[in-house]
Amino acid sequence: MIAGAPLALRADTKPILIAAGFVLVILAVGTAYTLATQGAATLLSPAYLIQQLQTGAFLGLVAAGMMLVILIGHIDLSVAWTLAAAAMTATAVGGPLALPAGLAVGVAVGLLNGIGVAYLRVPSMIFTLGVNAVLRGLMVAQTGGFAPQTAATDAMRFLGAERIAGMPVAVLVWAAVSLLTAGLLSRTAFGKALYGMGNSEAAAYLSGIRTRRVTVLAFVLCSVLASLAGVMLAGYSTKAYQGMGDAYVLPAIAAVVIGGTHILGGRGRYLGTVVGVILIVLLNSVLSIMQMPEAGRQVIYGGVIIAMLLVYGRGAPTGS
Amino acid sequence: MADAALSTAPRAARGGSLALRLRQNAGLLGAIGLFVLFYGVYNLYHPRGFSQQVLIQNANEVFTIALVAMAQTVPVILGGLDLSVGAVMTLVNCLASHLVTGSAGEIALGILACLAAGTAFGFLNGCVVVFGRIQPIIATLATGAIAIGLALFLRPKPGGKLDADLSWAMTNSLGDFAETYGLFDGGQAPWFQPIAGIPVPLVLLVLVAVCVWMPFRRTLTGRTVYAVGSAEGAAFMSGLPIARAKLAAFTLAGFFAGVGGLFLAIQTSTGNADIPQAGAYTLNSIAAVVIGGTSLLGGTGGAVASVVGALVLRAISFNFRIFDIPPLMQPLVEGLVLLAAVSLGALRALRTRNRLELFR
Amino acid sequence: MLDVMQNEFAPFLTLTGISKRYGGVRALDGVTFACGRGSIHAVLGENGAGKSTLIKIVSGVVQPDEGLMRLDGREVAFPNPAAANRAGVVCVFQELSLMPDLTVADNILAADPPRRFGLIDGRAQRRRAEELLASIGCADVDPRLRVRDLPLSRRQMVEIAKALAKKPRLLILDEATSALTAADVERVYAMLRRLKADGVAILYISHRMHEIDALADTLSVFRNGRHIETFAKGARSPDRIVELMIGREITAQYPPKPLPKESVGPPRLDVRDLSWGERLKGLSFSVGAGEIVGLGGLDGQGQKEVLLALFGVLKGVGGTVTVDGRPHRPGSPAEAKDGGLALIPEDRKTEGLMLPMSIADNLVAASLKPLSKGLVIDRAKERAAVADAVRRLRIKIGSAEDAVSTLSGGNQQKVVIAKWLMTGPGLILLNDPTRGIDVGTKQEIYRLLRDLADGGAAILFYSTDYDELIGCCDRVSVMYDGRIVRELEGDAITEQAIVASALNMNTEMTHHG
Amino acid sequence: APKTVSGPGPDPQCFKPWKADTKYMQWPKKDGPYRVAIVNGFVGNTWRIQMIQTAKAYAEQPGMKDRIKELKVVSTGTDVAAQLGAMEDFINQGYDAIVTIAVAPDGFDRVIRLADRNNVVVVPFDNVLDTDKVMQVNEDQLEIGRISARHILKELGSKREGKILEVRGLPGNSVDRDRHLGFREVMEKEAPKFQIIEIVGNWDDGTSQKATADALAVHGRFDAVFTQGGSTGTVRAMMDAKHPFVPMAGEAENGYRKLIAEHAKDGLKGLSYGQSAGLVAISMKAALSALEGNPMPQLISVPIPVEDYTTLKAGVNYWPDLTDNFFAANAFPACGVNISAPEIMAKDAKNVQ
Ligand SMILES: Nc1ncnc2c1ncn2[C@@H]1O[C@H](COP(=O)(O)OP(=O)(O)OP(=O)(O)O)[C@@H](O)[C@H]1O
Ligand SMILES: Nc1ncnc2c1ncn2[C@@H]1O[C@H](COP(=O)(O)OP(=O)(O)OP(=O)(O)O)[C@@H](O)[C@H]1O
Ligand SMILES: O[C@@H]1[C@@H](O)[C@H](O)OC[C@H]1O
Ligand SMILES: [Mg+2]
Ligand SMILES: [Mg+2]
Repeated sequence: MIAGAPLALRADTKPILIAAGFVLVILAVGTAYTLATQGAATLLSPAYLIQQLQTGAFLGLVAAGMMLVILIGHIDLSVAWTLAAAAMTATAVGGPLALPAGLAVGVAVGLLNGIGVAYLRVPSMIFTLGVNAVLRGLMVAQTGGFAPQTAATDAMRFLGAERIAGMPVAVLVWAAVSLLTAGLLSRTAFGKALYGMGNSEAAAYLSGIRTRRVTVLAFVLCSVLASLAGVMLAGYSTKAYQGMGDAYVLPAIAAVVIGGTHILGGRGRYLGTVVGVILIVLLNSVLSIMQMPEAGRQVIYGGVIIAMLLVYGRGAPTGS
Repeated sequence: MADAALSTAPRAARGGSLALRLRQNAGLLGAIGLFVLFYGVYNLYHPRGFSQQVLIQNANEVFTIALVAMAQTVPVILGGLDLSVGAVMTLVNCLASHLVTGSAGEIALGILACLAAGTAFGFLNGCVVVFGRIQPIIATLATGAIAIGLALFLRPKPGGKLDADLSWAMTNSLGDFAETYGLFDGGQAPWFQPIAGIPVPLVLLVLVAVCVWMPFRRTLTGRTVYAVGSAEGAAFMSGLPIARAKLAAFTLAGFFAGVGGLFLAIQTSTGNADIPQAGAYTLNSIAAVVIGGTSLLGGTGGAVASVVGALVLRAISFNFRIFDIPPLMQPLVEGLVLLAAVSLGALRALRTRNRLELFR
Repeated sequence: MLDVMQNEFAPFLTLTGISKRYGGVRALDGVTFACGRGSIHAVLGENGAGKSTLIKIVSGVVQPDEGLMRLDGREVAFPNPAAANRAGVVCVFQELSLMPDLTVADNILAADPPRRFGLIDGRAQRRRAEELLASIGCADVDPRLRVRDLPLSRRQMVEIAKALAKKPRLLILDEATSALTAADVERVYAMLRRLKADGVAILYISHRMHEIDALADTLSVFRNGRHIETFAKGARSPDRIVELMIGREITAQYPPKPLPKESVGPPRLDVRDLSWGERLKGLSFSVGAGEIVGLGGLDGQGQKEVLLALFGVLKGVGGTVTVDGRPHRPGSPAEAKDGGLALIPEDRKTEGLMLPMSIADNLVAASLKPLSKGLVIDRAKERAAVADAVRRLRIKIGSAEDAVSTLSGGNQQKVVIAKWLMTGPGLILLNDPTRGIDVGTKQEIYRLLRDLADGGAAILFYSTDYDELIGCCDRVSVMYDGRIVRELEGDAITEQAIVASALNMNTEMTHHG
Repeated sequence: APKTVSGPGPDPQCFKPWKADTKYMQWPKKDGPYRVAIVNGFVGNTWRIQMIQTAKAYAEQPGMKDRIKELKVVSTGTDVAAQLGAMEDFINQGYDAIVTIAVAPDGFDRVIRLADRNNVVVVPFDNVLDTDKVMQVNEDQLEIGRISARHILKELGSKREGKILEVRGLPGNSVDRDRHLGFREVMEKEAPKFQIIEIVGNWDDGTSQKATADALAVHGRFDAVFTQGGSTGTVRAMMDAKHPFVPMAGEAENGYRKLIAEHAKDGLKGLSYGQSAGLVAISMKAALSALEGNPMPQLISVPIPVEDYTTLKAGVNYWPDLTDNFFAANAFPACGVNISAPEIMAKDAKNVQ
């Protein structure tokens, strides 16, 4: 879709605006709460907001990759353990090779996923689930067998936890990845191929698009971004640990969809994913600030997603 | 109009009804093969293999995942995915831990209430999808969170106590069931003996499949579920009751998930709003559906096939109790076997000689 | 108003002042129209004239913005197709409405299968489906097969059987025969005439003038969403009808063929012993630069597979193929494209277009690489290419940013063709490219093909429409059962010859029943 | 089935009854060597891996090796049906004892009934069951909460007002519940004026760190912190937010102990309690003792290994050169369980920085 065209813009900008509106509502509710309980609008302080961006950066990276895969009508359920495996490998290797080793895990997993989905044509939902199980098995085996080092290196610390001029490096990385992703989607043949395949893989294939290569590349990018998030998260937490990716899969999918990307592929803008990530991070944070018990959190979390999709889902009948 | 050709005898091409059926159900056959392999090996090497005890134990551990897999199947045939099945199972599990106690009457009412709750939640899912026009996968991602939230309200921590007789009777053989409730001369009636050894959960599983799923499949609504999954636009143009089918599909999913949750409560006598467990059931249900040969794109497959898929999943892990695999290698081996099992479908892709046929 | 209604009965269906707009497009504009019982009423108009919109309104798929609809004298409004079916209005849609994963029988009796105790009676259903199929001379289709496994032409027959199952009082066929071969069309004619005799009202939409000629009692012409005129068959000359439809006169439907070349240069495409499983059994043929070679024969004799094999879609293809003297063994359409090939596929909806995407995106889908500078797409070049394509093929669009799905069928087809012309192909493979295209556009496409050929392209052209093979092609290879059974050239390309070879009869016995 | 008998049993140092009135159980004596199965729940954290490695190492030790014919370990995930199935399977296979970490505190009635019928000794530990029908091994989780509260109050001196952060474990779990209850019990009695802010850390570092960071951003300052698993993450979040070090109680992760050792002088007056993965060894030992026909306490209390900033000793109860994320407390010399954490978690020299 050529950005800047009035019609196309209107159709896929609406969800982004609505999501942004919800972000404001969440901030307002949270602020009302802190005003009432502490007499201060803590949520509006730059420190808090920057902290949220810092937390959001990891989810943002995962969601960016997930979006590429969702656009071609697939899904990657292996990001949880791709993230963890990359982090654990990076810390185990240590030294200057830590980062490349972590990212290499991403490349390897992405290739495996891509080959399974594009060449063997196993449904991505299930193939990546299997790969996730394998990665988990590998990490359990390696933790038990070799007792690897789990401390983050300085480079990982720098990317994950440090700041440049008050801005967390992780946020800067996220911003850079975002710019690249947005450009990739709107300005390159690869981006167009993603949208095309999401709408009709057969038509894209018969148009001479190398659909299998595109699929593999999308999965590789997704895994690499997940592994980048993994090594940075390990830097942020100073260490790698099992299960560090669990909290990123469903939220990443939710962020992508909340931002207006169609879950079955073919439609959506990258900006929406960024807004979706911010929304989810803020929502979680505000609920935890409000000391909402887990039960209430879950209900509200689900309720907000439904409410949002209801607001912009109406009027666009599914199917037909 | 046109009667001339009414009695044209079916031609030779028509023969081979069985062959046709086999061809159209290749995925299911593969799953059955896998199950026979894994379960056969397990029983062969088990010191008490092919015995009633082992069968009962297996039936118990298979029932809930089988039901959740059945639940997943219906929305999948519709062309959607229900990410809330595990959560609904959990919700009903927690509800049952409050309701299924007391006098026989109270227990019966409690069971009904649990089934109704699962069904109702499924219906709500359907409403969100149909009237809210939200893609099923994301709608149920959200309603699943709500279901877990409600489950946590009901059981902030695990607990409750279901009727002990019921637990015992439902998780053993028909003979034990009859003995517990004094039926058929306490299970001693001669005519009863041939079936007395069958595990109750197995009987239940068959009952649900035969009394609920199979008839549903042959209703117009059931067929519409398949039609929508195959081509929603065409189904609409054909004048099929689409909204009704979607509502029914999710409602049925809620019902099946509810049966699963109820059984889990009976089996464990308690309720537990365990979030990771709910997630694991949902993901396993999808794996079971795929292994059973149902396409995630919708339009084909069936709930019985998914039961076989669930059996395969379980039978894989049975073998870890028999063979000496280093404990920390087990997750890896399990992952690899799972990956291999789901990749079996790839054989079709590799055999396909017209690549256009892959795009579906 | 209802100027010429030569029916002794009061009209069965009347529309008064019906309008429908899609965004800025007026698909129908104050249409007033009627059709009577026991008659076949043809609806004519160029692509995008509003024919499909009209019948979608009549059959409850979309609702009119204004206007009144009466059926059998009573005012009606159909909220959905099911309601229309209940009132006896049944439609065979231009875009098929079959469920590919269901069996033929399930499809035919989808909406109202025979039931016992509320459950579908599979056996009764199969019997009923067999009867219906037999009634349109299609008894060779096994009702237990999945529709997915049938060729397009069989699917269209199933679709017709499905319409019959609903016991229509008003039957609408919207280009329902576009993929059928002559023999099937004959059977459908017979069926329609029987229905007509039974008093069924029939609306018939087709771009094939000879079908209209053979069938229709009354003709109505639409243009630009307006009802232009209704008249009895024979009241207007064919040329006049075409003029009414497209607003201009068509002099020659087909561009003149060049004289056969004296010295035959090396062929652009040379195929030796092409084979693929059971479907292609060793074909040899060649296409020279500047030549249009037709592939004829009954549908499903392997013509489609020839095109797919050449385009790199099929695995395990045997034989040798050379393009411009170089061996050609594409492993994918991408590689075929790199070799200068283009394929206009069979089904534009699933194979040709990415329907929800914009017209522009679809047009450039095969040319992304040449339109890029480095990794980045050159916007200006892209826009220019799109504008050029729209102009060149006269695609009727509002904005190039609209979804391609909003175009009429014919214009969608033009988008597919334009997409491939943009790649500047030297060898063009066409799979029934004028299916559903109006006479005016067809003429443009024929001329375009001839121009491309004159410019040095080689064209391999499969069509189910014999007229067009005869009118367009320099040579025609007729296929039967995976083989080429006859090559016709020059004046030898006649309908008789094609039909005879298609049925694999000796030319000597061309006089068939 | 076991009989209820009266104590005392063997080796009271090791098999210490929970309370004075804890009942004793006795199984019919069987001849060894025995087949022992360990049915773990999930394998999702280092603690569980450490536990499995300890079990394997322990079974190889002299005095154990000849008494155990076969040791089988399976992990069933968080799925209760699978765990029940595995236990029942081992009963059917004729195993003599099943040592288990239950995925839920209830729901094992049927398996217990079957085990009793077949004279199989079932020993839940760590995440134990809310029942007195089996022999169980654990540390006193309520007491862990109480010790933590007392430590914090002691370090706060006379301060009895302000805000305290409580980082909880996996919701709905009995270990989490009991530690919380013990903590609150003391706080309410001794210092009711403190406002306690509760967040969920899921027993893992990442989650604890994120939740703590959020709480710090909103609440600004805390006077003390009580954290369950994920302690290292909790402290890291405070350091990242430049929050001053305050008195604290947390678990026994090596990383946490390293931080205490390093920053105690800056105010990180930390206490570190150990839920030991070595519990598995005691449970195995108890199971064998029961099989040999000894009367055993129904609930065996294992002492809580507690250290604080004054008692930490490099190379003894924490290891500055080793990775952060193993649990430092592992051995129970009183029980003859002498497998130290570094021995099983960092046996490879390469892992020492
Ligand atoms: N869903 C839609 N959204 C927007 N415009 C539409 C839509 N459907 C049809 N149109 C427009 O309405 C007009 C009439 O289209 P219609 O499909 O009725 O033409 P038609 O006469 O059937 O043409 P053809 O012979 O090509 O099938 C066209 O300009 C078309 O672009
Ligand atoms: N989507 C697809 N589905 C099935 N087969 C495909 C698909 N795309 C490509 N192929 C086949 O895969 C093979 C290679 O295709 P393609 O060149 O597109 O990708 P590639 O092999 O990764 O690239 P290359 O080999 O040129 O580096 C060919 O046999 C092609 O026909
Ligand atoms: O007891 C807990 C144990 O079950 C878990 O695995 O790790 C943290 C411990 O506190
Ligand atoms: Mg039309
Ligand atoms: Mg290639």
